[in-house]
Amino acid sequence: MNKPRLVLSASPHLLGADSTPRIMMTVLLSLLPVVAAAIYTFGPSAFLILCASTLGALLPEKLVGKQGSLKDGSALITGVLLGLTLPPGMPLWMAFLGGFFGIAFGKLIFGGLGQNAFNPALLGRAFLQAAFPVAITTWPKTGGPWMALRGDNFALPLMSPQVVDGTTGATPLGLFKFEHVPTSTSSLFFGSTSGSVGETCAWIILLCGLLLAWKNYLNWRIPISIFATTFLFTGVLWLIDANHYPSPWFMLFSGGMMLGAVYMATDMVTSPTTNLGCWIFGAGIGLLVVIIRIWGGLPEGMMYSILFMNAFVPFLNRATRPKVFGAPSRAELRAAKRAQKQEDQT
Amino acid sequence: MFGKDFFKHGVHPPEFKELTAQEPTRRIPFPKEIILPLAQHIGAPAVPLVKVGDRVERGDKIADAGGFVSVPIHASASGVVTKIARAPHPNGSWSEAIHLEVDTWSAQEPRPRIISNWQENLSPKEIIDAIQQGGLVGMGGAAFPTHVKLSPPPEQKLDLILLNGCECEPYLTTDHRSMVEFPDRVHLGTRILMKCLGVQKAIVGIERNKPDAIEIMRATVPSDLDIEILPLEVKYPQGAEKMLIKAVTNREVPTGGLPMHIGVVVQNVASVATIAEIFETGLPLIERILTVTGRGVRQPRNLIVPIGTPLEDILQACGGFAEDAAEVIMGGPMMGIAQGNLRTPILKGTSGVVVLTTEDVKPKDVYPCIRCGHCLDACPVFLDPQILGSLGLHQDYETMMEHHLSTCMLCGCCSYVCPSRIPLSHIFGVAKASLRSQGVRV
Amino acid sequence: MSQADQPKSASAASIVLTLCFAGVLAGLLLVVVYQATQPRIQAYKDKMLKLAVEEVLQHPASYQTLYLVDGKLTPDLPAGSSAHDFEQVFHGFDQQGHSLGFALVHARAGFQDTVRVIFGYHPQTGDMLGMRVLESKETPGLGDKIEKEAWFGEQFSSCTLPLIGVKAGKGTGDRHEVDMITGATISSRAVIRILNEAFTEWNPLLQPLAEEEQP
Amino acid sequence: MGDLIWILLSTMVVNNFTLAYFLGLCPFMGVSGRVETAFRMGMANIFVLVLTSICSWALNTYVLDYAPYLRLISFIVVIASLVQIVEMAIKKLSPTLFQQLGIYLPLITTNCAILGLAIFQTNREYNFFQGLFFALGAGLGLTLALVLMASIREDAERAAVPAAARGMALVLIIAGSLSMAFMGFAGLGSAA
Amino acid sequence: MRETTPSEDFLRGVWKENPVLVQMLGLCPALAVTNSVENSLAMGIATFFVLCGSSLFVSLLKHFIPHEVRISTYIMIIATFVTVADMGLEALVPTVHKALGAFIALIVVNCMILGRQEAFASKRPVGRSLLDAAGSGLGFLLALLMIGGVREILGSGSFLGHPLFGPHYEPWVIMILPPGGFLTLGFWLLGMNWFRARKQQRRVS
Repeated sequence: MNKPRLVLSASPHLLGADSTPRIMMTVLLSLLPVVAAAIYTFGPSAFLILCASTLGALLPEKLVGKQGSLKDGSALITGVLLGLTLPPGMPLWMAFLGGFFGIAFGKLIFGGLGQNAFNPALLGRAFLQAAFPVAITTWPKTGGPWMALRGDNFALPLMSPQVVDGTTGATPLGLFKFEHVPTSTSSLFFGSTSGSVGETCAWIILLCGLLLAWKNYLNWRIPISIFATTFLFTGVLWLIDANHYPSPWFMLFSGGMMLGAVYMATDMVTSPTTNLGCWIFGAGIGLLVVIIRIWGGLPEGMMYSILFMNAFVPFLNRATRPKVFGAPSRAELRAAKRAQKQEDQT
Repeated sequence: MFGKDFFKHGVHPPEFKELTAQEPTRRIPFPKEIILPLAQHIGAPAVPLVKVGDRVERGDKIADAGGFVSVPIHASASGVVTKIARAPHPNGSWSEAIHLEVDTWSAQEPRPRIISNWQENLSPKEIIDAIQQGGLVGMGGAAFPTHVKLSPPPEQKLDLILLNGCECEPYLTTDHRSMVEFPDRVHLGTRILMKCLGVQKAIVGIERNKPDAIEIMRATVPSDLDIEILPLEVKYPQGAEKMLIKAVTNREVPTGGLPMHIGVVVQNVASVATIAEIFETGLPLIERILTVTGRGVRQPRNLIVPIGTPLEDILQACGGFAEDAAEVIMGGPMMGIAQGNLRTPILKGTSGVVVLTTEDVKPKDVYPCIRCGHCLDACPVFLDPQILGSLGLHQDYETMMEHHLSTCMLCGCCSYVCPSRIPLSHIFGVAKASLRSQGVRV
Repeated sequence: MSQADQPKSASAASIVLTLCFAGVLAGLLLVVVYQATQPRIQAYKDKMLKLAVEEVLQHPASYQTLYLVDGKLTPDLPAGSSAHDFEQVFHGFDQQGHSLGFALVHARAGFQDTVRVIFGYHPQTGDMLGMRVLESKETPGLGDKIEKEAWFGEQFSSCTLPLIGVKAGKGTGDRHEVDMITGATISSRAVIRILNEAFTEWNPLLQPLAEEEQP
Repeated sequence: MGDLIWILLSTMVVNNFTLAYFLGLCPFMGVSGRVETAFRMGMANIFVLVLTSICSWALNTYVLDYAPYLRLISFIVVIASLVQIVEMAIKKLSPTLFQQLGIYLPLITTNCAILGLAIFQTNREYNFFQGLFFALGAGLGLTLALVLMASIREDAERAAVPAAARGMALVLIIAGSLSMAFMGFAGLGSAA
Repeated sequence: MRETTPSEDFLRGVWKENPVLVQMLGLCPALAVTNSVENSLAMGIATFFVLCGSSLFVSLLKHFIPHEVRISTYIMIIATFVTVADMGLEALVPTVHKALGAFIALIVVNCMILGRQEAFASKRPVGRSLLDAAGSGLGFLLALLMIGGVREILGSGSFLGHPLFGPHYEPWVIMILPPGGFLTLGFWLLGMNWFRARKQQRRVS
């Protein structure tokens, strides 16, 4: 009998088909329609911003990341996601800086993929929000020729953008918060409003999210609990005073809610590992978004809510670990303790 | 009292059972040499009763139980003891074994040892002794001496015999064939168990992917016995004792406890069939049904092989290796152990031989953990393999114990689902071995 | 530290004595420094307040400090109390002794922390004379423009209370409108709200005093 | 009441003592290795902060009006003796609580959050209840920051942190990120 | 304890055992007031003054202070000097005093100062104690300037109030906000660790 060279590997000898690069690539592919919609809406500016933030994210990964860590595609996703959250008219150097900061200080400092505590794309954006509060809230007007730039993309590095008055618009959330002008849900849903590069077209993001959830590449509990909490909380407020508070549909489809709930909050590394944890995590984000949007100083709170809840993830993971099979339940433990105490007393 | 037909979590790997599910069992020619390791079961190894040069007949006891948690070993063929020396053991080590040179022209007729009229003549105690003397161990893979499971402490009340016909490991069809071909033996074995334990109720749990087995078993249930055939969800590791109990009765075996502590005795269907054989034919456990399968073997088959047959002869009987065969596994692909030596013998607890191809074993890149949580969703005992894995990589075994490492049964679900291909169950195995060497019970 | 280094245990009396001595010494030193610095500090504080009051009342010839005592504004403090126990209003007069208006200090939560504002206005017309942010911790480069950008403060001198905020350049020329700072809407609104709140709170008290001539 | 709640929330998240005012950094850096310890430290801090608030309010109202230059000395003396008394009282009343909190109490004396509270409370001329809510908010904020930091650090301990970032550098950058995350609450209560 | 030379006493605190960058002491003022070079300078000098003053007094009085109450006495001495510094700053440079706010008073709980008293001034002669205090104070000032420098240059585009990059510079506002403090110090530590590791590697190879 012929005897082949035998392999000796550890069990299990059968592995599932999913792999980390495959997950990353699928997420990236699912982002393509979102990117396409962004370019359709905002023209070349959107494309430039996405390129700049992606380059910014790839550079530190290439310089100091582990050998071959570019291959897993995670830095690429961070870059694209960051680009999608920025206003299209922002100077490119800022987008680049955001990507660089997000990866260098949000991810590599923790040891690279899988180790970071905060979503690197959002951390990059939070950095930009804190560093350049004006540039990141300067939104272009909708409409106009497709080829035109939507702002001063080509401002020199470290220099301020030259904003021409009259070309700036306002996001639906900003309009609501500061001028109390609501935007119709249909224009939010189909993306004809002003806003960040990739956040205006709700239905495309939702579809891509459904695809990812079906592939089990995102934990559907997170977006569902975010949506449910936001909807219920706003709904209650809206029923109390419909003139003062926005409608729950408006809340759900405006701003970065869709992009954040589908792509940011579900980042595997920075969301809880337990399902119960995911429910709480999502509910926390939903609550915070409503609180910040309605009572806070900023019109949009998605980014901060997710970052804030990111910080709770290690804690949630610990607190929501399921009861191990065969171990006594909490109630049983309590009963045992009580019995012990009684025994001690007698 | 009864739960659902499934437990929570677990995985569903591709089954590959179609390769052998319809293959009837067949005998193979006796090999030239039979190797019988003294430690074929959990517990103390057996003590040899023969010396080099002794002639033994098929079915003779050649080694006696080394204690209560131990069973004798019987010659699985007539022949001459050539040596008692170290031989490759399926667990990867070398261990003491009795080597038999098989008589070429022997009829291999066993000496009759029929236990007549056991129903009237034997007390439960005597039945259990007979089972021990028959060398019986769990044949599903764990090889736990059967009589130990049947000897609960006197104050423990048992109310259910649970027959494990799940066979959740992919590829394997051993139990499947036992049930299809020998349903009466399974029922007879159940009858014996019920008598000796004084339990009135038995349930046979069978995964739904074996409809023929379910049907045949149902059709053959003796009218005077309360045996229920329960179809179960197809899910790995449905056949793990604790999972099966949870699925059928919704009871949880407490950490560190045994099924008997919650009133249940679980037996593999093949073991039960062998119990019947002991009392029916008088033959001890000297042969077993074995699935030889995988795309790396030319003719996947279900065989009846003498215990101690080397792998080589078994593969020979199945047409040998295919062109691209690459890995030989004893047991199922999820928990089985890869073999490097083809002289390794089949043991009482070996439920199958799976030969994988180069394609199946292609090395895969390992990536950092991305905390996707899939392992938590897969772990049937609700551990946090993600934390355990990272602790294991830092060799922080003590903290691993705090995270219930001892509950882990190395089923491999976490490794199976891990998209980063982190060998989690291997890490846990190493941790357990290291802790055990320090005398920690895990 | 080795045992030999350890000073031998001191008696309770010496401990108390040392502490008392140190306390007295410290107290003495502090009193001296306090006496030396206090006049300058107080003078600076008064000067800053005076400057602010004069600015928001558009340089009155003189002004008078009124204290809110038991719901009434009086220029005299009750005996045995100090000035900072009461809320204060500054009443400005021109050279002829005619009332110009009142200056008020009011504070409220801003974007980061409390924003404290002083402003002057005429209680009958509601016309404002001036506004200045005394204290704020708003975002540098954005919210702090309410304090740092001159035009923001200056525009108030041509406004009439109560105010409404409008986007810069979108106003209709109404005297109730205030241009907000682009990107710092919250901080701008905080200022506007402070002024409106102070207006509703104080106007009933100030209205009757508006005709008063300089005593 | 709204005023009090604003003080509480503002001190807890908007102007978090640790992440925005840099007060109590010593325990934040030193005692944030384990969640359990961090939590207990936070609890001990809340307790002492509330007591300090009451004491400094009393001092300000009844004593220091006449000698403002003694403010700092009297605060620090009062805090030190307060901690001492609390320690003794707990030891006497509840030995188990003492076991849990005992070692953290002396550490609190040199914690600038306590003195900071007293000084801020004085500068802002808070009355008794405002001071109480201020202390409560400060303590809760401190505990929140501590526990979050500790849980993130526990995870980071097993991460492959690059050698140059190990230790305080990483802790500071996590703190910076946390501080950024807390910035989202700015303006809370100012818009409505 | 090994005998040290006077220059060692002085230099140790400046760099090798820098209170902020190495010993991580006095972080509260090092981060809270370093949003501009001017504030850093003022805080550094105030701390320097308090440290030298209290070291001088502690060293002078060390034989009269009973061991049991030494900490309370030190704190009292420190608090006195801080109050003096506080009032002095308010009288002389009121704008700086306003910018530093409560953090001047908080010098009292700067563990660095108490640490120097306990570790050095209470055991050594007056001159040495002063040298040690001056070294540590200088090190503290240096660290504050390093942090304040980065924060002002990036955060306002200026140094000591002088614009560096022209009128079109876009300031990184975050640097003068609280996160900027944490990030800047973290960045300095990161750089120093990296540099040290590289130096060590060179020495090995």
